[in-house]
Amino acid sequence: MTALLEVRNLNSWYGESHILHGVDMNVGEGETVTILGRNGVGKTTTLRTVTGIVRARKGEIRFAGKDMMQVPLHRTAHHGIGFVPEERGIFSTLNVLENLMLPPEVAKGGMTLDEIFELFPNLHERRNSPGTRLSGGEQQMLAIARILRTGTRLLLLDEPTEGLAPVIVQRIGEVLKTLKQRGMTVLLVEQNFRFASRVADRFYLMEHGQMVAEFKVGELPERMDMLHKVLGV
Amino acid sequence: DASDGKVKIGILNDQSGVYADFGGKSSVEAAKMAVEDFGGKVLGVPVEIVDADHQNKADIASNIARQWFDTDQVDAIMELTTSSVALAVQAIAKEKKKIDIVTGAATTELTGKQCSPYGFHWAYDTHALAVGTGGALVKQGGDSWFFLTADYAFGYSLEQQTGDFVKSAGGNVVGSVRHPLATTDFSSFLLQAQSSGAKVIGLANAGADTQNAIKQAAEFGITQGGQRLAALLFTLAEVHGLGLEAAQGLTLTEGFYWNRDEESQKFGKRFFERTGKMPNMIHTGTYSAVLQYLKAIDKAGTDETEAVAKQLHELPVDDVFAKGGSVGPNGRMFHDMYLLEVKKPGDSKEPWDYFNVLATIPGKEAYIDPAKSGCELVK
Amino acid sequence: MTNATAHINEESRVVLSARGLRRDFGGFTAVRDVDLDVHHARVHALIGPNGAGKTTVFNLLTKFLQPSAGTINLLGTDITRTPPDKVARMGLVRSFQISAVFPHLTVLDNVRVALQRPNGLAHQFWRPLAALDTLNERAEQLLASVGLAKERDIVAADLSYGRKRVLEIATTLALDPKVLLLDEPMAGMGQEDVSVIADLIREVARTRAVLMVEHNLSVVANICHHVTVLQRGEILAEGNYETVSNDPRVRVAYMGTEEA
Amino acid sequence: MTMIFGVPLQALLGQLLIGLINGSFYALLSLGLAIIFGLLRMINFAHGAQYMLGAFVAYLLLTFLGIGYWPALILAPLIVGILGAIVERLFLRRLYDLDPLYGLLFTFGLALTIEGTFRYLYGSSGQPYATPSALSGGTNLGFMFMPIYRGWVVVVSLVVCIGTWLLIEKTKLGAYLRAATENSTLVQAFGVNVPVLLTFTYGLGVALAAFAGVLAAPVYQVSPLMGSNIIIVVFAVVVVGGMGSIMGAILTGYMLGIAEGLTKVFYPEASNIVIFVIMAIVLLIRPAGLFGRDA
Amino acid sequence: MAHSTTTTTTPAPSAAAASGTAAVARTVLIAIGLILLILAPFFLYPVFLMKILCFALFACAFNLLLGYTGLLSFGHATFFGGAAYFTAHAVKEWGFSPELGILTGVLGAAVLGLIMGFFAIRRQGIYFAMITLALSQMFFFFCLQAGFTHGEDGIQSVPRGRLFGFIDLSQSLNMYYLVLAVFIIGLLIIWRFINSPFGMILKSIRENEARAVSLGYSVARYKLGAFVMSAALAGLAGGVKSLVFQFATLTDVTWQMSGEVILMTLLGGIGTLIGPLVGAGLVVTLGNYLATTGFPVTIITGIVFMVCVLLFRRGIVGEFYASRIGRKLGFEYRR
Ligand SMILES: Nc1ncnc2c1ncn2[C@@H]1O[C@H](COP(=O)(O)OP(=O)(O)OP(=O)(O)O)[C@@H](O)[C@H]1O
Ligand SMILES: Nc1ncnc2c1ncn2[C@@H]1O[C@H](COP(=O)(O)OP(=O)(O)OP(=O)(O)O)[C@@H](O)[C@H]1O
Ligand SMILES: [Mg+2]
Ligand SMILES: [Mg+2]
Repeated sequence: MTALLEVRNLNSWYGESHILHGVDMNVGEGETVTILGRNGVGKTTTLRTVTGIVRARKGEIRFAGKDMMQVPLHRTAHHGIGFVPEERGIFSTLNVLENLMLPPEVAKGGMTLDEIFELFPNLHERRNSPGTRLSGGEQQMLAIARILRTGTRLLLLDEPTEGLAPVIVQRIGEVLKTLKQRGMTVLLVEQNFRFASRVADRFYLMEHGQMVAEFKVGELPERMDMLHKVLGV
Repeated sequence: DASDGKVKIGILNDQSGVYADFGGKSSVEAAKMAVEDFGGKVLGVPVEIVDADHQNKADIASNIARQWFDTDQVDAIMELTTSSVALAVQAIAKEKKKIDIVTGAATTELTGKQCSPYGFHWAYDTHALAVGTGGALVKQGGDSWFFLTADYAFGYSLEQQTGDFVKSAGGNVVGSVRHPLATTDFSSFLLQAQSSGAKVIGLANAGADTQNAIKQAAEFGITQGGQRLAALLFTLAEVHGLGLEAAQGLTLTEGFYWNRDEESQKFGKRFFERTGKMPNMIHTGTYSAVLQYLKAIDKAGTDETEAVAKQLHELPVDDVFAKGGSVGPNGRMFHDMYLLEVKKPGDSKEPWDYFNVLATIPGKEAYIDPAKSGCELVK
Repeated sequence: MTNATAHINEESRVVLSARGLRRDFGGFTAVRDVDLDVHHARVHALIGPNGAGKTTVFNLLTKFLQPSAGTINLLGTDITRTPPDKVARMGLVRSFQISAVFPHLTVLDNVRVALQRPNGLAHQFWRPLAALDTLNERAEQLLASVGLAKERDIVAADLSYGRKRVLEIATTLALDPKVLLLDEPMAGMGQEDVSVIADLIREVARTRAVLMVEHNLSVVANICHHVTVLQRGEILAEGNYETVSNDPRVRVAYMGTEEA
Repeated sequence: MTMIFGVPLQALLGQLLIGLINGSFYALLSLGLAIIFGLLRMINFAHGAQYMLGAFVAYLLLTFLGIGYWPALILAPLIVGILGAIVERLFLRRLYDLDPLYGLLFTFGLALTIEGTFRYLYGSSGQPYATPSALSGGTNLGFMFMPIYRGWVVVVSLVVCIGTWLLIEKTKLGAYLRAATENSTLVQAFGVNVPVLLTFTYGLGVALAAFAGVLAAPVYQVSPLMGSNIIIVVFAVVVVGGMGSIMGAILTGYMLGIAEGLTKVFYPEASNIVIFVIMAIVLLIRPAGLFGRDA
Repeated sequence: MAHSTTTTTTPAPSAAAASGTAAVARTVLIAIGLILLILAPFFLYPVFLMKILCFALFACAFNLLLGYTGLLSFGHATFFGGAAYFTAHAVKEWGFSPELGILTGVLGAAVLGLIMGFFAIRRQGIYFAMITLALSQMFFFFCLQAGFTHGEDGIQSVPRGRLFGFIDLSQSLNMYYLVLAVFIIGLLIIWRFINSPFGMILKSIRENEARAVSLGYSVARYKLGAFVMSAALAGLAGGVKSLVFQFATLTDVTWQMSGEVILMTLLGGIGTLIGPLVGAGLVVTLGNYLATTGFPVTIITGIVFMVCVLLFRRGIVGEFYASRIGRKLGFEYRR
């Protein structure tokens, strides 16, 4: 499998605090990869650095072979990286439809509105209400759907299940499986281990701003001890 | 002889604020012209002009005044735009026994309750403006008045004094409306003035307020409708800013007009060459004040305050600004004032040719009789 | 679950109750006809799908929002029209869905600020700061009880997320509240902190009433004596965890097919 | 004649109309202020100075290049807007991450500098600017003499206000603007060049102020100080209207203009504080303002 | 887990010893400052110095609000200029003694503070700034129209009188030491105020208002308290100023004056105790200096404002505190 995203020795800072201390990681085309880790180890920061929201000062980010280190934030999307933040970022002054239509299309092959509404019937039903009037789960669906329309190649999802009702978590799991069948590449950050283990192909375990372990879904049983120690699951 | 080897005159006025055009830097030029015309020296010592921008703040002005008197050997301070500044500095000058000659401020208090034996008021005051515009205009047929008055003490006193002269000259005041300071839109008030049917609309306000009122009066066709506008405190500088198109037909009172006779024209041209504008009564008043001060020193043979003040009170004033002027015991300088009307754009023959002189008001009529001024120096 | 039942029998005094609670936002009704009874010495969970109105109910109970209709009664007093700070002084204290500490104060100062008012040291602008040292003993006790003693001089901003939540609970306890409202205390928390906080809540609830919003069903199952399920602003079901979790309507609306 | 509170109905109608004209300026200015605040989270204290700049640029175009009112109506806002955009690019953008108070203080300094400079160069008594000949004169409406230029001001300001509202509420650009207000990083991550958008917005807000300035030039004296007092009134308008709604800013502008106009009839002495009084009352009843969302 | 990501400054082992010498150094600095202030009138112009001290106290009062509660008032001229009017009127028209006159000014300013605060503290941030600005503009119009202020003339020739009946204040030096004493007392009051239990609550409100409410503090009252305190101290400065200059004029109630005090604070260092003194000294000196150069003050003021905001937001004293020497002396700048 060719690596769609390659990250080497990535270092990031927030002001004066050094957060990422040399992150190494690959995500192959069509793969679903999950980063696990305790609070504050830098998972979100990793995604934000890949997107370009946080500027890395050292290291290498290659996407589809291209060097992304110097690409300004508003250009990364055009290369095919779509980011869904932890707090979802639904715009309250825009209605559902406007929210959906907001990100510019960056490549052909994005989903059409019809396809999106087929995948998320709730959104169709509420297409005219203001974005933040949706329930938390619907907002999460909207956040994912919004990116799918742009034809993005890599989807970065930050804790899509946080604070969601169990029933919604299940829905989102199903959606991720559907996307996978369509060949979408996903990099996921998740605290909810149960959920992650159902959707991911491969895992990274993060500690202190570095990846400390990597394993495939098949190796999970033998890794449980370590995970228990680090994550308490 | 001069105490410290030179005579120093301070011009303290607003050089960057709302009154900067009124006097400002150009007044400093006028003062310098006076020194040159006097010959640059008095009693054999050089005369020096210093100046400062008081930014319309009385505390800055009084700081500078004290410093000038105490450490910089300044002998007299002149111009002093804005009443609060003039009153504050006059109080300091009085305390320090130094001379001040006010040309920039309008308040009659300077030669009234707050008069000083060393303080003089030169170019104009609210009373003279009221007599000039109010009294004289009635004689020109403007016998019914409506006032647009700025809603504070200055406006009230202008309105009241003017109204009194209108009445004493046989006219009547049909109404008035008080507008807040810094009103931008005068149309409501102008409509009221228009419907009052008064022959004259008196603008008892100043600065930007007067300008906006005049400009909008033109827009509402007030003067075309046969009503006359009279601005109570307005000078050549503001007319220039407004443009003849908007200002035509306006009546006002000044103590000086450059295009009045040959002498004034000559002065005006010289002043224009140095400053790029024609002088108004403040500029010329400051010129006159400096000149008179030097004459007084010359006559007294010393720059010692008491002696100079005595001469200033006694010497007649005769220069381009004032013909046959005299100074009262309260420090008020009596000189003629002129009732002026702004020309139509077509009638103006050259740049800055703005006024027709409607009438001349003799100094004795224009200013308060010292005996009635409330000044305790008058016995 | 066994000791939970025991508690209920021992003491079932209602300390906080709401009747017919309603809140409209413009044309939208976020909460309607909610009746709620919170009992002394019990942990009461408020669960429900996202947007069901849980946080809104909290805001209404603590008077951060004014109800459009309904009444609220705290310890026998009607507080429907009482301002929020007064409500807090009466003994109803809340935590926030997003962590709420005073970030640039030290851990100790965070707790001392909470202690100032109950100890009458809140408005003395003429006394030196040293006057507050009398609170140190109590503050340190509180910190020790939640396991923050070692961090007492650290600035709160430097604490990790989980420790911040712990500090927040310590601050809340400093007021010695009669009723404690916790909004998703475990949200976004790593597994290892979850159990610490769960134990702490259980401990705290021995002597006071706790009402909490939580999506983590295993926590709800473990420490809550009573569960109210909210949906679309209305109460869908009520009872102990077992009853509620077996209710088919709750499963459809909230839990899905998963087991806790 | 019908009388209302001792004032003839006709006079009242006249005053209402006049109030509407004042309101036009308030609306244009508070609209610009609201747009800038909405997106940049910054109170543009230089708004008054930029309004003055609009009038002055029109005057300068006329005196030095002979460019008249009509082209100036487009050119002056464009020039001032571009100047604004440059200021945003060079300076304001460094302040976005800070407390919004710093933006306020910076633009306060900017206002002082602009006004000071013009006062230094052009004096304080201002410059003349004549009404364009096509719009001079007036018509008698029966109840009042209506200068044609004033009617034009009302009409054109309404058109511009509504146009701006449509631009922001109904277009894709507007959607970007609104979204960027809420979360600019995210919009940027979606591939929108938000920095350019911010520059554009500031330029637009400033251009609106300058547009109001050009409109004002024939009515008010073109003076370096013309914007320094109006800005405070416009602040009060904004507090009354409440931030967060473009339409709110526009409507409040017109409403308060009319309220002020009526005060001039019934109690002229209070006409300059009536807006502040209304502000105080609104604050008591609705702290978020008439159209503001709850903070 | 935080240790890898956030850099917590752990105190060095010798911190106690170092802070000991730093405390000595700071005491020495304060002593030198005091001696300079006591000796200053023998070298510099007393009225000029008094003006600086009055403005410095005014700026300190303003800073109490901005620096310690985070509220930017754009209407503080109301209290400063208002108190100047009250004091001047009380002393001149009612024949009050100077100390009673100043007290009148302070009380008047406090009442004005109560009224303005009542409306303004309902909103925060820039709204607060705009509301205070608008209300102070209202007060300006009041002063302009009210009879006792004498409009543009101002209240002139205010007698300085005798302090406590026997110290003749018309002597410059006597007046100077009164102003100095008032300034130091004002500073001590502020220092006590911010380092008190009340100040602690203020600090916590600034950090997290909602949390303070949930702990049972009526935030509005604390803010109002701080606002009134700040107004009263600004009034103290204004009252004294009217005695120093012997007049009270409209200038001190204009919104430009509110802007000036912000500039002083910003320039000196927001949230530092003596920053405002430095800022006031600079601004007053600059105003006086520029007056004779013919260069417009507003342009310079505006540029200083912009430069401060862009380049050194901590202000002069703040930058010093944050510098290496400042830190060595045990100062700390946090905002
Ligand atoms: N904007 C910021 N400024 C400064 N420090 C930050 C900022 N955002 C996060 N941090 C710090 O960076 C570290 C890593 O944060 P990050 O959000 O990447 O963690 P995470 O692994 O996503 O944690 P969580 O599971 O809680 O979301 C944390 O210590 C956090 O306190
Ligand atoms: N200030 C407000 N204005 C308008 N609508 C609001 C407001 N606050 C909340 N709502 C709406 O009320 C509903 C209930 O919101 P609430 O925050 O109480 O939900 P919740 O049950 O706490 O959800 P979650 O589990 O996601 O936190 C939501 O639809 C929300 O959009
Ligand atoms: Mg995260
Ligand atoms: Mg919630």
